Amino acid sequence: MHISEGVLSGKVLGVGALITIGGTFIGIKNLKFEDYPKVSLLTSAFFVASLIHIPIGPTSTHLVLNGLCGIILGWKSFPCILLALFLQAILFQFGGLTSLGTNTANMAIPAVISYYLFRPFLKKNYFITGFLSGFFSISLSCLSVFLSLYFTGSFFKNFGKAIFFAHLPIAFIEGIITGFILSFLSKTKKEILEG
Amino acid sequence: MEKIDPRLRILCSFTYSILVALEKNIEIFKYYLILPVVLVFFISDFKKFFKSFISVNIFIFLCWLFLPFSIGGKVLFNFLKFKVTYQGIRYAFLITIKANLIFITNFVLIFSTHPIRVIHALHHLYLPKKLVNIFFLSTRYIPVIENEKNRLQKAMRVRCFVPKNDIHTYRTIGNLLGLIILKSYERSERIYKAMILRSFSGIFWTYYHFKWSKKDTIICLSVIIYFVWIIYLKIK
Amino acid sequence: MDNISENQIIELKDINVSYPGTGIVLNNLSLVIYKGDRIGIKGANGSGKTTLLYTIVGLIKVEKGEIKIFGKKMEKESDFVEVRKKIGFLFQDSDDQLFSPTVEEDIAFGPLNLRLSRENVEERVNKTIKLLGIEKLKHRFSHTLSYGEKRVVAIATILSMEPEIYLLDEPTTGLDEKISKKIEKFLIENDLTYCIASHDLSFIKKVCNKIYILEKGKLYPF
Amino acid sequence: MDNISENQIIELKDINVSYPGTGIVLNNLSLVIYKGDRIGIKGANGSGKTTLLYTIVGLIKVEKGEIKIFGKKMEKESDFVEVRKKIGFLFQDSDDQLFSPTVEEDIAFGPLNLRLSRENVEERVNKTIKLLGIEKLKHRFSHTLSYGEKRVVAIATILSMEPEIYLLDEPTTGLDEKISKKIEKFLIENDLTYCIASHDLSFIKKVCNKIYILEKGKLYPF
Ligand SMILES: Nc1ncnc2c1ncn2[C@@H]1O[C@H](COP(=O)(O)OP(=O)(O)OP(=O)(O)O)[C@@H](O)[C@H]1O
Ligand SMILES: Nc1ncnc2c1ncn2[C@@H]1O[C@H](COP(=O)(O)OP(=O)(O)OP(=O)(O)O)[C@@H](O)[C@H]1O
Ligand SMILES: [Mg+2]
Ligand SMILES: [Mg+2]
Repeated sequence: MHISEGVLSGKVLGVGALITIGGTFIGIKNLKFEDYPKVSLLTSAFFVASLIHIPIGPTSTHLVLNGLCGIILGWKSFPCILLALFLQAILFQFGGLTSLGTNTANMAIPAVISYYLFRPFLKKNYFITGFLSGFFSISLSCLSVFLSLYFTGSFFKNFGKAIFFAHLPIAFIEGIITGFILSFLSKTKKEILEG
Repeated sequence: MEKIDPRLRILCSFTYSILVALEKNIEIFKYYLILPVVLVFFISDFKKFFKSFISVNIFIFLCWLFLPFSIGGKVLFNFLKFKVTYQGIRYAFLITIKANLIFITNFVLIFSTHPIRVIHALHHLYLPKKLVNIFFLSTRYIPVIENEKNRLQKAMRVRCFVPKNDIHTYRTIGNLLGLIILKSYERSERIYKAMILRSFSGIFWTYYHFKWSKKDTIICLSVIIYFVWIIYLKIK
Repeated sequence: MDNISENQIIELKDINVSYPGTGIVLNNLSLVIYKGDRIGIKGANGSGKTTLLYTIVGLIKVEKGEIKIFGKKMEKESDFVEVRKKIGFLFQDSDDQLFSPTVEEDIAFGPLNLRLSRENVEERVNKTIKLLGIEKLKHRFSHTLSYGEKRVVAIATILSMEPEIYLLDEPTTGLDEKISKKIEKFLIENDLTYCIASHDLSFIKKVCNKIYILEKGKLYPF
Repeated sequence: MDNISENQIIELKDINVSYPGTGIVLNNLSLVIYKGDRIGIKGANGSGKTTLLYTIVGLIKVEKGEIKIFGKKMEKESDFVEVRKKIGFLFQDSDDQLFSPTVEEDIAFGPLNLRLSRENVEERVNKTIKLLGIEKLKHRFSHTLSYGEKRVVAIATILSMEPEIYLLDEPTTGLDEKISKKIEKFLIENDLTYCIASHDLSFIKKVCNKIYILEKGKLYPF
């Protein structure tokens, strides 16, 4: 899901960077000093969560959890995902620094959409809303990755499609786990989801 | 490398990366090669380098599986049903070079520095204060939460939990992640309390300060000359 | 009369505190701490010791009752902000208190926020480190310390602020005798005011001159 | 001879363990635990008690030396997976051990992983709760418990697995006497095998029949 350095065209990199800068700006605009620990620690938590291996079929995968991130943090997902990807780029070389803007946008846009789309339904059923938001966000991120590649060159079409379909099972697992996380949080500490 | 001011290293690496990322002309790359070739001599941790090298090139490798067949043009040979074109190979090659040049430069100039110091340098490069504060705190607590996660996973292991493809596993992992988020949230509340109890008022005071040396000025000038030269070649 | 209230550092009057779900934890509790008092509070697990200390520094809102610190009535958050500078609070969980990268920076955090000069801060840091004998830990990353090591460092972070009153939540939990003794000595030999919540009766008996038991939301003299 | 090795539950032979950055923590350490042994390990903060217990259950890799559990040589993770079913491990920090939403679910987690039947699990949960007298906590959310309450629940989570040997890291830290006494009684009155790491010498003396001191990476008889 992380697009490497050197792949995308200048146009796509530029648009991605602009979206990320704008989103991050909106994300931190209303941040007060008492929010720092909360946003920071949740960011750390999402980063750490993405390190956990989940068995899927004979292999294992990592979670992205951008749907959950969106539901909890809203627009603050932008700085959160930006930092997570920044660290992944400088610590593990997943993705890259020039593509940081595009990669962040690809994951944070679905997060913000998920905030507006699913948060209102949270109280109806935590598990199902969680499942939908997890499944939806990953799928949308894949679509977004596909578009980033497609706008770089239409010859990326087949590659983009392959990425998209390879991620469908992952989106499914992501949905299930997001569902369980939300039902855990709804039982133990609702204010994280509602505050 | 650690002796060079991190601000300079970040700016240099960043400018270089952008130039390379935007470059379309494969002829010019021999000039771009100069900086990474110099930097290769500064690699100290080769094990880490090769590990990183592989993770960078996984995506590139996937590109190679598709691109040579996807671009129309002069057909070099047929592979099964697919036509491998000169343009396709050339494009995949271009991507590979770009990715690796940028990687080597970043690896030596940025990745060798502790993330906290990188963020500290970005702070001096006028990254918004609020963003810096969040970056600073979360980088600080990632190891703590990671340790917490590791201990929780250890505790699960000693209580005989073995991950499988079943709903018990997914529920348990969901609980684990939920708990990690919950604990981070509650810890953030306690940290906030602990901070205000120690008179925190919104400013992170730092002990560590960068020193710009004469050496930095020399390096800075030569790097600028190098970039200007490349841009000149490009325009010509 | 005047003199008494001048020496009165903390006064709680008939306070009530409760948690949603758990119910009432402190029930019409009153407590006065004078300058020079060495107070120990014992109580079973879950009796509300931590809650009581939180209440004093305004981290938990009271439902009823009055809190006066340094003779001033505490009413809103900003009242507490002022007085917290003079209160050293040790958390039961050390990790919450260690948020800087290295031990040294953590010990410097409080004094820096008090806007002391650089030399002054450095002096305090070194003094504290020497007092507790943790020179070896000075440049370690906080998160790699052992449980007990974290505890000592957490204590160091508040000693370096040189507060007028110490509120210590289980200061010796998980510490070995050598360090416990050091802290004991520090508490006894200096002219301090403190309030300690702890299970460790023998420790409390050694360092405190007034001991209370917290039971059913009220304090009883021991 | 045969009999001895049958009764031998755990055997560590000349093991070395070190952390990057901290250096060597356990140095050529050997330890044998027989069935029925009640072992106490005392040691200063940072001496490596926790590390030693981690090593026994395979949570930390040894650099050198041999670990035998129930007569079987432990070589890879899967060997440990098997034997962990029979080992009850109490973590020093109870928070690490409580990862289900409610206390009840947490106590059930171990038995569920042992693939016991539902009724069996329920029975064990209730038995454990009764034994420790924590009926009141049964439906509470683990994370809202007080420090000491968490400790008791953490102990409950391993009692419910009915292991053959208990490895307890500071079991009484932060507990009041009432609960300490209950645990003491449980340990003394049942026919158990355990190894306790603790600072609390008086507690160790009461419940252990072999006491070791951990110092400079080695164990010495007390
Ligand atoms: N955030 C919370 N929400 C609900 N109940 C709480 C919360 N924090 C504490 N409690 C409950 O309030 C009571 C008092 O808790 P407190 O932590 O003050 O006890 P304590 O005397 O410090 O215990 P210990 O010796 O175990 O630390 C306990 O019954 C606890 O379960
Ligand atoms: N993850 C780690 N990385 C580096 N060093 C570590 C790590 N964990 C522990 N150590 C170090 O190893 C030594 C032994 O630690 P350990 O936790 O085993 O001590 P302990 O005897 O349990 O101490 P305590 O009584 O404080 O719990 C300590 O010096 C500690 O700082
Ligand atoms: Mg307490
Ligand atoms: Mg320990």
